[in-house]
Amino acid sequence: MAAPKRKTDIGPPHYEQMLHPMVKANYGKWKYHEKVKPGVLMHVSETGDKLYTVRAASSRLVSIDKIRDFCNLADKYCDGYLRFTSRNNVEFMTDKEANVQPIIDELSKMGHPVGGTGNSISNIVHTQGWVHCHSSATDASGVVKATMDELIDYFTSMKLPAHLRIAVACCLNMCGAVHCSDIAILGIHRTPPTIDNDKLGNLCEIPSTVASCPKAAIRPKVIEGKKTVEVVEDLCMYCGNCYTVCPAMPIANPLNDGISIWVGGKVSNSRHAPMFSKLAIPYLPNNPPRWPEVTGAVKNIVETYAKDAKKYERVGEWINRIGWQKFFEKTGLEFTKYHIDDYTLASSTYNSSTHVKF
Amino acid sequence: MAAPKRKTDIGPPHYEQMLHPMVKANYGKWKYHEKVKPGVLMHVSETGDKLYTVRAASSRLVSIDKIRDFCNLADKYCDGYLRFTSRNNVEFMTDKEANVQPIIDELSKMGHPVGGTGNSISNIVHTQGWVHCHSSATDASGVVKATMDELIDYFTSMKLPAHLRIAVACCLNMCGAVHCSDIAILGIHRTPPTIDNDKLGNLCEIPSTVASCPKAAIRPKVIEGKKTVEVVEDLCMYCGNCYTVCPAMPIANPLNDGISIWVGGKVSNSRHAPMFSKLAIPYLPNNPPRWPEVTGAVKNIVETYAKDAKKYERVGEWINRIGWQKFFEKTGLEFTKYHIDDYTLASSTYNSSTHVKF
Amino acid sequence: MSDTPMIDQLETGPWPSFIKDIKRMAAKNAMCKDLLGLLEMSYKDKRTHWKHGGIVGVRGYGGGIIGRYSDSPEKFPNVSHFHTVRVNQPSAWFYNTGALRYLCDLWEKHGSGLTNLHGSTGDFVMLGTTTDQLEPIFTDLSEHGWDLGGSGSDVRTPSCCNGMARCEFACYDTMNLCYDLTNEYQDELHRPAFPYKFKFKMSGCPNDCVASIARSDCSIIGTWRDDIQQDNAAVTEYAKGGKVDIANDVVAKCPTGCMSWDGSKLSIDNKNCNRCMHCINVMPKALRPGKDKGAMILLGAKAPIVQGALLSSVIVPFIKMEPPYEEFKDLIRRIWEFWDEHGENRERIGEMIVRIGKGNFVEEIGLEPLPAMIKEPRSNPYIFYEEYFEEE
Amino acid sequence: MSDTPMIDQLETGPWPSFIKDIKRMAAKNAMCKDLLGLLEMSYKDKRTHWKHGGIVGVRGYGGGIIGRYSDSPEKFPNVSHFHTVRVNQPSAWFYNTGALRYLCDLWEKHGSGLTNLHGSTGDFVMLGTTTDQLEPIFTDLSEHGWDLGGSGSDVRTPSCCNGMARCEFACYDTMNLCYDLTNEYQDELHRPAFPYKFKFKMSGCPNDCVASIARSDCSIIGTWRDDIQQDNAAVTEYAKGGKVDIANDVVAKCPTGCMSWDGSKLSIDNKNCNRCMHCINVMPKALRPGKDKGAMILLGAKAPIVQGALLSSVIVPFIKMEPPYEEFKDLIRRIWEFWDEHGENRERIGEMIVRIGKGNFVEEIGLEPLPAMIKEPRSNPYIFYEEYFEEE
Ligand code: SRM
Ligand code: SRM
Ligand code: SRM
Ligand code: SRM
Ligand code: SF4
Ligand code: SF4
Ligand code: SF4
Ligand code: SF4
Ligand code: SF4
Ligand code: SF4
Ligand code: SF4
Ligand code: SF4
Repeated sequence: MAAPKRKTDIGPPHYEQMLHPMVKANYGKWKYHEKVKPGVLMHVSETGDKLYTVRAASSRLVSIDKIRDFCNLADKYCDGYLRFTSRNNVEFMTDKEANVQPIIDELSKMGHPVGGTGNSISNIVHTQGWVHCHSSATDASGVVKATMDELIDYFTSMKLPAHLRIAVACCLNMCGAVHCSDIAILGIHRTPPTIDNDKLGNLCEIPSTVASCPKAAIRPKVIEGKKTVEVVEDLCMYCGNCYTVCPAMPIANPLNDGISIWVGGKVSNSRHAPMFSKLAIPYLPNNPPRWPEVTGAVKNIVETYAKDAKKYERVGEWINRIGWQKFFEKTGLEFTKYHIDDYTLASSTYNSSTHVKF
Repeated sequence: MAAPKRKTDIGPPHYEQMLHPMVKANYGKWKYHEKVKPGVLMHVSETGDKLYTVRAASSRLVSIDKIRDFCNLADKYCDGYLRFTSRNNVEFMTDKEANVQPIIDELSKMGHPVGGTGNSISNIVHTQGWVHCHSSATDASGVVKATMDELIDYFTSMKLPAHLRIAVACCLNMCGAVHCSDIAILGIHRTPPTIDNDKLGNLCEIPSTVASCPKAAIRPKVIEGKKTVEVVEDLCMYCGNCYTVCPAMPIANPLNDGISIWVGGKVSNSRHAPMFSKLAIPYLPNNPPRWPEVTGAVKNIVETYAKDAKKYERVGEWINRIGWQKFFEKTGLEFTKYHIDDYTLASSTYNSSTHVKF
Repeated sequence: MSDTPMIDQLETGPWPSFIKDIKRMAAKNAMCKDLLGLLEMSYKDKRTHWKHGGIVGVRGYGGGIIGRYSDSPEKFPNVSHFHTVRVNQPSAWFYNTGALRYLCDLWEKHGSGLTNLHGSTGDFVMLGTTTDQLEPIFTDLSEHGWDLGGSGSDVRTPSCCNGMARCEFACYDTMNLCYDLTNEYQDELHRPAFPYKFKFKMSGCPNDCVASIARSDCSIIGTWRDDIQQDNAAVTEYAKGGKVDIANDVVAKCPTGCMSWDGSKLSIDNKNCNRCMHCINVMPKALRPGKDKGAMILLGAKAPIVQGALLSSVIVPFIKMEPPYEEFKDLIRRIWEFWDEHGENRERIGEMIVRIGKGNFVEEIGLEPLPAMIKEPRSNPYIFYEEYFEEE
Repeated sequence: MSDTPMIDQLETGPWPSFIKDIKRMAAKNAMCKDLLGLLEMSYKDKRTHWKHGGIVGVRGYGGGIIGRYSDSPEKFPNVSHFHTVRVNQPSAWFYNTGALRYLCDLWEKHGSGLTNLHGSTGDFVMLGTTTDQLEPIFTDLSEHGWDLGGSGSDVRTPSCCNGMARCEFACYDTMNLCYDLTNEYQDELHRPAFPYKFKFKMSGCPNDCVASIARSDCSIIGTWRDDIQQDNAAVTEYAKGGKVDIANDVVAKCPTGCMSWDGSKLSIDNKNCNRCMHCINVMPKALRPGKDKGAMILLGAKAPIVQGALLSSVIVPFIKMEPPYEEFKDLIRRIWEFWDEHGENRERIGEMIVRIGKGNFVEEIGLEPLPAMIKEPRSNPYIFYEEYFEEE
């Protein structure tokens, strides 16, 4: 079937061809590392070899011209090798300590601050937003840019008590790390989907549309002979899963879409087990292009944490120690009924003790 | 309606008439207490008054003749006052230190050991069992007697790391403290109810019988024109709630009824918040009159705890520190699939971390 | 050989024997004799020989009696009926011997002479009588100042710890409140009209000696708002005597880490204390609850049937608790009204709160949502936003 | 005045600007120009202008392309189609500049010239092209040794941390495993046939630098079974330099309390260590994972839609992880077979495990239930006893 020259199922290129010679030579032999300064790591091998890594910010949404700039830099200082991190930073590795400062200088000139190592705020894991996704309740790249412009000092230093990881997702699908981040910024819809009764029957399979709703809010209906569905609005909590399954149920609503803020999640097993992020602010308006309410809220949380937490306490560990009551007090955030869980595990989040601080 | 002499809704007698004069005089003025020795408390008032309390074991199921014996003792040493505790022990209070030893001696003669204070095993909170309840999967009083005969040393001493509270319930209704006890002994059914098709329609309301089942295992059915129900046996987890609602669905099964053991619950807010008991042993046979498997299992847990826990660590706090893996290792108890929760909050009990001990 | 070889084995051993007590009565009471026989049969058969209870009661009351019939009336005719009478105990189970002797005499005349001191809910439980005895028992009781407790879908007999009568930790008068509420709610206690049972339990402090947080729909637990009262001389006394290892047994066990001890001075950061009682428990002579005392109200505890066990959870973090308790009773009225209207049949209040959402519930009964009500905020994003903007 | 006053404001500030990058391309690419217009419109309208994606793809593949159409083709014709191509990245996102330049050149020819480096799942994401370009892109890619990643109900592009390439903590070779699995499962990756998506993520140690425990159906996380390797001289060095406050920053933060430090000697009770990595993280020169290395397998993480988010949970506490990884692949085969048979449509494996019970699942795929699989045993009594005695 496939034309003779068309190859399939070959998988990605082998990683070995992508490795700097010193990385290849010391593969599996690294002994320890030092965080030399913000954005610079030194890995020392059992062979005595030393590898320097310079980590720089990236907007993730990058043009091929920018990638070519990175390549030029890598060709100049890194024998033609570079990599990207799991948080979308770009890393330049060299076996020559003398290259470190020039790399930093050139990156700065290109507008790519160096940092994100150790007890810093690293790059924000994020998603498509208005740049590419039909589901989005907010933009992603723009929110990230606005937020990191405010937090840049924490990227280029290692002065926080611990790692602080921020994530942005533009809808409840949470394509990324929002559910387990120190601070998470989540685009939300706040109104039920509208229904395009004319198109629904053609575009969507009714049974799977009905089944898509976690709250059983969607029911089959016939209008003027046309098969469609209706939504019991009192049951809907705006998750948007119906829209994912059925294009004739758009849920975007410019007046009401916005952002919620979540805190205290983590992924690493270091000290405390991984934790989910918990609701801090149920709603902030979409206020492009710089979302001042959002960046202000995030900054407030970061600064309250920075002042109050003990060394090596992630945001969630800090809150566990002081308690949520004190978190709301210290940040000055309002506590509302929305903070009280009412989903499937709700009963396990109630305070079933007399432990209260006055 | 009511005959003239028949008074209703008068409530219980006022407690003041039940108080020893020294209790009444110092009501609300107590300053501190000392646990003088096992079973003996001294409460000191701001007025300088000292009240001695002697606490003795009781079988809870007591005859009026036994109560009269207690009254005689109270008349002799306690100015005619006595009380019972929230765990069904009996307490004799006196303002004369000299009375303490005679009270202890007489109680011992009556077969009522003195103890249950401080870091001891106090009386077992329990239920009706075969003595009075139609629901029971085991006896209660008999299991308590057999267990406390084995653990008596821990009642009459204060040598444990902390309070240890045991409860017995004879079915899943758990009339008592089983769900929050350091060690809990729970009577269980292990087979679906049988259905008396002849009587069901008369004795039970079909819709509420169907609704009673948490697993939706009960469905209406008509057999030979008679309205009845059927049970989808694969869904039934033997909770017995249908039998509570409908007498024509008896669930007792002598061959399979038995006992499960639960650990690590607590009620007080001291240090750790209250906790539920968790499954330790899914099934032990009913082996009256002395349930050796049950008493052996409880003793093993008590002794492992006594050896390993730190001071002021309740059973649940001890397990929290060492982890459930070590609990099973140290007690030698078998871990089975039954220990893994599969009910509504199951996902929150999975180990979603890499924290494992080898 | 004895007729009851199995249960006879429970007469030996150091723990008081209920079999001995039944036998003691069996000498003069035929019911007790037959009870021994029936129980022996259960021990042999490994099953209960009681049938599902029928509805029996006293005139004008819906609760207070548990009907019970055996499945072997031919063999043991004297326990073919064997109903339970729940007599409402006095606050915290204090008695004078006169009162107890009266109950014993009454029960000797009208029943088996067997009791539970006490039932798990708190009642003075009279164990085993026949239907015809119920009215005479009730009439006699009420003539002598006693009344029945609850059963069925009503307020159940409230109970409380010994509080101020014998405990220095009591932050409010549990025994008075228990007496007051029991009397206030006589109608609700005796005439089941709720969706399901409703239990009150009262503890004077967070040690919760009546297990109210685990076993009552409404848990009223004493606490304080200001600083722990500290007597430094007494601290030193504990430390010197070597009686208490303050560093390890007190400070290191403080769950909030809000204490410090430099070997001679104990400091408490009271703003971060969560009132767990541990330090006070270990050194009662040196530390005491604060002076601004009151109670915390928690709702919803219950056993596991049907949706899994629940503990009570905070609904009012602090309330002053003094007679006539108007503010509290007003809250209870609102809670019951809401439950009456929204509770399903056989749905405890705790289950209803979970079903409709604690946030909604709190709002509906007119309280502010507070962080103290929760362990942690929601982690799922499924928020029902109630306010939104409309196109102009 | 600019056509795009709002998004222009995102060109200033210290953080790299994606708008600058789009503008840079817009100079030579019409798609990028229209994208700016469309995006400005979104910023003004506060809503997306993308329509629900249609199904587009390359011949023989079911995944790898995300279809995307705008709702304003008249205004912005060059982004009326704007599909995404997910190119499977090399292990741990290492590149040589030649490889990257090749991808840039290809994308310059066939698409917008915009990328995500990288997508959240890990792909080299080419952002925006038209349907007619898909086949040419694929043919070119595959001729040059590249392939597409996953989308739809298939294996999604596996990803891994840099592991042994640049990290001393790696307990197995994440990059090799990632490459091996990706190739082993080419068919499952390219032709969606599962109930829903299935993601693999691989981290070399419990620090989990690819967030596998939160974001992958199957999380493979390195760990060790024996004792932490300890270099006492290096401990002293950390302590002496005053660089590390061992008592407070290491010992006091150990979650199991299994470490002690007397001012000169550090002791670890390895039997009680839960391998959290904290002490190793703080003093990497002094402490290292043990020598008996391997991985832990956890299953089930996912985002909240529909039943709430799940983290992966332990299914195999320890497994040796060496090529050709037969034992592991055998396990995956059993897991998929079971999911294929029992998973419902759009039900992730984690949701299925919760639905049917982890105990049942573990048994069905042929593993022993182990305490390591749970945080704590059940607290509800609703046990489905499978074995019982029958009347003889
Ligand atoms: C490069 C990267 C892996 C990769 O293959 O791309 C990486 C590399 C390292 N990680 Fe990481 N981590 C990387 C993402 C992560 C993530 C995932 C994430 O952020 O989404 C986590 C889990 C985050 C979480 O818990 O929410 C992560 C949690 C850690 C930790 C645990 C921190 C903690 O206390 O919780 C350490 C330990 C440490 O830093 O001491 C660690 C340590 C390290 C070390 C020191 C490992 C080593 O010896 O080389 C590396 C340098 C750390 C640094 O930046 O200071 N790495 N690390 C990732 C860099 C992302 C970035 O650009 O910022
Ligand atoms: C008499 C009684 C109250 C009553 O009104 O009947 C009572 C009385 C006292 N309790 Fe209690 N508690 C009584 C049931 C309870 C219960 C309820 C239960 O067991 O069902 C609890 C909660 C149990 C649990 O957490 O599972 C309880 C948890 C405590 C605690 C907290 C212990 C802990 O560390 O968790 C203390 C503090 C202490 O002992 O230092 C305490 C302390 C006390 C003190 C010291 C209070 C005082 O200053 O007088 C009293 C003597 C304690 C002793 O026995 O050593 N009391 N205490 C109850 C005696 C029951 C018995 O016969 O054994
Ligand atoms: C007598 C007593 C046990 C005892 O030996 O002390 C008792 C006995 C019965 N309880 Fe109970 N419960 C007793 C305290 C409790 C408690 C403990 C408490 O009140 O602190 C609980 C757990 C707390 C709670 O309320 O959830 C309790 C939870 C139940 C339940 C489960 C209710 C639930 O919502 O989960 C049932 C089933 C029902 O209501 O249908 C139940 C039902 C029953 C019935 C009426 C059986 C039935 O299915 O109809 C039992 C009658 C036995 C008999 O023949 O005498 N009993 N029951 C306790 C009442 C004595 C008293 O008045 O003082
Ligand atoms: C491109 C990407 C976001 C990004 O900006 O990086 C993405 C984009 C989309 N995701 Fe995602 N997901 C992406 C990683 C994720 C992740 C993170 C991960 O893989 O680590 C998650 C959370 C983890 C998980 O799998 O649960 C994620 C959870 C979802 C979900 C929710 C699935 C669930 O079971 O809860 C959906 C909804 C669905 O599957 O229908 C979804 C659906 C989508 C769709 C296809 C929209 C839809 O409803 O059909 C998005 C297409 C956007 C577009 O127009 O390009 N995406 N998605 C990521 C894939 C890039 C890549 O291949 O490298
Ligand atoms: S989070 Fe939602 S809106 Fe954003 S890329 Fe994923 S599916 Fe699209
Ligand atoms: S948005 Fe979610 S809750 Fe609302 S109708 Fe759609 S699927 Fe149901
Ligand atoms: S626990 Fe069950 S069997 Fe025992 S008294 Fe209560 S309802 Fe009856
Ligand atoms: S025993 Fe419980 S699960 Fe079984 S049929 Fe009866 S109510 Fe349902
Ligand atoms: S609950 Fe508190 S006040 Fe009441 S008896 Fe127990 S320790 Fe004393
Ligand atoms: S009451 Fe508890 S939390 Fe408060 S200081 Fe004492 S031990 Fe600490
Ligand atoms: S997960 Fe572990 S092995 Fe992999 S990069 Fe992070 S610290 Fe290194
Ligand atoms: S790895 Fe974690 S648990 Fe183990 S000794 Fe180090 S800090 Fe403690």
